[in-house]
Amino acid sequence: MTKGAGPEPGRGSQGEGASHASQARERIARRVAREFRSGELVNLGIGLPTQVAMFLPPDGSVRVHAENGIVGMGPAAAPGEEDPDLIDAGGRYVTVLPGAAFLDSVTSFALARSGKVHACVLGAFQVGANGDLANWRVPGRAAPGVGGAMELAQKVPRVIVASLHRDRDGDPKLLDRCTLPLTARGTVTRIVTELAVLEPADGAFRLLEVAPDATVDEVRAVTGAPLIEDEAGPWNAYAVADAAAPAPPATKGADA
Amino acid sequence: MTKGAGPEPGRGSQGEGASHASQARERIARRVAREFRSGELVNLGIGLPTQVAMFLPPDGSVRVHAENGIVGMGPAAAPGEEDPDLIDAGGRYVTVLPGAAFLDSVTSFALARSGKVHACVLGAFQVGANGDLANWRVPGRAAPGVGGAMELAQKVPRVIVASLHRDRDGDPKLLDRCTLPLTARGTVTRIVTELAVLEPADGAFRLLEVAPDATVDEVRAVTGAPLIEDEAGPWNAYAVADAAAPAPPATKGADA
Amino acid sequence: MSPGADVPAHGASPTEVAALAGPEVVGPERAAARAADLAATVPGGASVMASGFGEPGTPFLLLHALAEHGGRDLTLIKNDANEAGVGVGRVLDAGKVRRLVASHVGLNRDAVRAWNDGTLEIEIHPQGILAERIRCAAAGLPAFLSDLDADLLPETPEPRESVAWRGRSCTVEPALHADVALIRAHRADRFGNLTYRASGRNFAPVMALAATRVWVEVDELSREPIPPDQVHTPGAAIDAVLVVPPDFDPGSKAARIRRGERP
Amino acid sequence: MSPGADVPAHGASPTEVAALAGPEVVGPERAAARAADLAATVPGGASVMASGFGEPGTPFLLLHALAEHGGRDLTLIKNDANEAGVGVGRVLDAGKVRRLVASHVGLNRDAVRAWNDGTLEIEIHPQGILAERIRCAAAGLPAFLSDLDADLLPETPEPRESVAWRGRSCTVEPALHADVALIRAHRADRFGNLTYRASGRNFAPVMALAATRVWVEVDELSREPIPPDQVHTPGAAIDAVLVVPPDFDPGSKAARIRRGERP
Repeated sequence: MTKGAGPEPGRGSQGEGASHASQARERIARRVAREFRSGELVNLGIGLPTQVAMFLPPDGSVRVHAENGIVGMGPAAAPGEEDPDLIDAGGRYVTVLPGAAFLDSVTSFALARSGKVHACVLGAFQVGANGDLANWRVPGRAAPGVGGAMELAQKVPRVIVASLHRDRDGDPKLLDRCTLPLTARGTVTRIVTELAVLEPADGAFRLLEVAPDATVDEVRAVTGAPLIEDEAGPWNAYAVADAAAPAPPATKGADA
Repeated sequence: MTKGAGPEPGRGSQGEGASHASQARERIARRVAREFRSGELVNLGIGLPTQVAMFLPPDGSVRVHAENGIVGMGPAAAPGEEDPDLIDAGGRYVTVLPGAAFLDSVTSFALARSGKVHACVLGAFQVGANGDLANWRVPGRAAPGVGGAMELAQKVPRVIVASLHRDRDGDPKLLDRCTLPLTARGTVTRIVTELAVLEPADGAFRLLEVAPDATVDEVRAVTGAPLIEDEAGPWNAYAVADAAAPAPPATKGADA
Repeated sequence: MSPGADVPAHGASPTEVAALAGPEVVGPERAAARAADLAATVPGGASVMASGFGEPGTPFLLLHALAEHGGRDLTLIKNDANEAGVGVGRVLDAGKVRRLVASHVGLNRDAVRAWNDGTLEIEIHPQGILAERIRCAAAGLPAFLSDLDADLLPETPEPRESVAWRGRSCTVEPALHADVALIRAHRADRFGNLTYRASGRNFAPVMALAATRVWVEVDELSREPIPPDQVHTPGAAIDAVLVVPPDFDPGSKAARIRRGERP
Repeated sequence: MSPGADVPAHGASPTEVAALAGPEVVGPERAAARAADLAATVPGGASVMASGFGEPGTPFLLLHALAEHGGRDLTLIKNDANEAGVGVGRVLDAGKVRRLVASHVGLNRDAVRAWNDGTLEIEIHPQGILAERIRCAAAGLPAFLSDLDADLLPETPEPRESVAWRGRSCTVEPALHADVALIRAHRADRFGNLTYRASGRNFAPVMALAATRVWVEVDELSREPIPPDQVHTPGAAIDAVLVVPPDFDPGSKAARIRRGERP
């Protein structure tokens, strides 16, 4: 799994590496889902972060915010059950859970900017050991726009990066400093990859957890900045939620 | 009627002058009610301007905006029919007409500031021949605050002053320049008193209409700035609405 | 599914979910006691905003609890001062307010007198500017520019700031945030979703997003979740819901109307 | 009266009042023709804003009429560019847009290509800033201050303005007004009052107050007035209501879903 690094979030996977990448993503999504307490409101970005919804507590106690105006978003709509007026920020047809509310765009971003959205989960091209995040633009490639990423990455109290550890070329995504255009400076609070859970710590990454089939050496080898290792524990050691989340609330809706 | 000028708007009237003042006010309210076209949205201030609502077309075609969050306000609630959640900006218990909408305060003032409220009717302590309005504070007296008057007087496209021609001391309210603290500069578009309809015209008041029982000389005598008289016509000559408005839609509600 | 229908909720039962994801919900029998407990957590020097324009939308239960149990030297933010002795008036009478931020206090003779006597500091803003400043905090923005005539604005204890922008002079109106917001709504569900009624809406939707802690008192608690298209304020913003006891009488005109008396 | 009840309307019959006070209302049989007539009044060089986030809330009937009958060199303001060939995509294909103001256009390959080719000018703003700039116009305010990191913002054709305020650098984000707003709502009544449905609400409520002329297309026309507490956008802001014909097919995924096909 640490060899052929999967594609970037949201690009889909191909060929031989697909099942590895798919397992890697599921591990990341499951682990990120344990970053939240009951009653918290969490924004999930497009791509891999979207998969986190499948592993949130089935009791709906962690509320999902979609920037296009939903509080209390549920799983994806089952085929044939799509509501043409109800999508998430990535354009997927979704459902809502009991107690949901629909908002206009300004109110949705008001929640995101004023601290009422407690955490967001975003993909990354690169993360700096200073907490910088680059996830919206690669010079020389068609840049489709920034969407809501800057507000979320800059203003939400906890910014959790959910990403494969390396990019499609096998290069580290976790670096001393990002080289791509930034989305936010110094705001990343946690990084979950298929190999490790880490946090930016002033020029290094503090290693918090190492995945069951990985070693500290492996993590160090694919990380582009120094590691602080003395607080590292096993997988889920720093999880906030007490228990791993079981299956999604309704499998018929979870076609992702 | 031109002798003992009535009290200022909203103060109530007393003693011998009461019926004169009351008639004067009704005349003003009836005339102001003819300033509006079907489909227009009109804010009515506290005091005398509130009475205008009684003389608007009974078909509800002129919509009344209340700054505390009502579009489509109706007449005052009949005694015993008050809804404790439904007041106008002056604290009167009111009703709503078909097609009404309730708004929060920011949306209510958004309508007022963005031109969606077509006209407002305000009382005045003084009006300047340059279009200035003073209606919120008298130095040396307890100033209760400005409420929504500044937004309305400064931002609504048509600012109509509904006021007795002179103050309680018999002094002119229409002056070269206001001497009291201003609510707005240069925004008054029309003035309706019990004697005349006028508009500020660059240092003078253009006389548009003279009341049936008044003369141009009388108006000139109680106006503190030059009059431009060459376009003066009879009462209602410049009214926008075609016909005088009949009685209010439901007399049981009109207890004002 | 049909686009005309209400959007149905997916999965678990509303009651189970609300118990885990929603705010504290307190029924009418315990509401007064809980309001007292909450008010006792408001420290001296705190800033408190309260919804309402006149009586409609005023959280009388919470304000009266604040008058009795809250800290002193409060900065109290409300459109008006209610009338003497009720709502904001009660908190003023208790001597707990250092500064009242409002647009108009003319209906409360005690407030006007205290202001003139110099025993109460009152900061007056045009009503729409006051509302927008609170909304600015709700939106997580630092400030907005206003083109109301700077020379005419009411004087404030701290001088207003001006900037020249595109050839005109604008005031910089900063976001107005509070430590606690006291809100009145008509109905809540167990998720804290709120609807307001008639002219009782006024300042509540913006205040509900503009404070660190947000407590709401309601006429009714809905057993079923409020349909998501009809929610006025999302429950994600709300920390506690108190159902006002039907016999609570703050001395308001509304209470007299409800008893069938003249307001 | 009981404070729990809906607020009853006073006086005349709704239909009589609406005919006099409400906007133009056009039924489904005449909606397409009227959309064409309205679009033909949009002159070259005009600014037009359209609601919608992706498909939900997109006024396809009005946008397709604009593509066919509107003027050229438009400034088109919409969160995204829809997908190739539909909605905003149709207007782009017709060569009528000089500049598209959006937050993200990645789902429309034609828009991305035209942007890279230099045949289309695209101005990108963070989504919440775009929404707030439109709201700022809706609120009749000149500008607001944003504390998003100025060094990181997407480059814009006109450079952004910055001010130092209270020790931090803020950008000045000006109100974004348009000559015409094209809005999609779920339901209208004859007064032009609107409700939106699900994630179709998005930019419509602010756009409805931010343009000189405002036209709305709806799924349904309600015979009865929408209850005043449930109105999302007051009819006072609306100039024309068009009821979308049930068989109108803009080539959207929504139309496919409504036909029982896969989106």
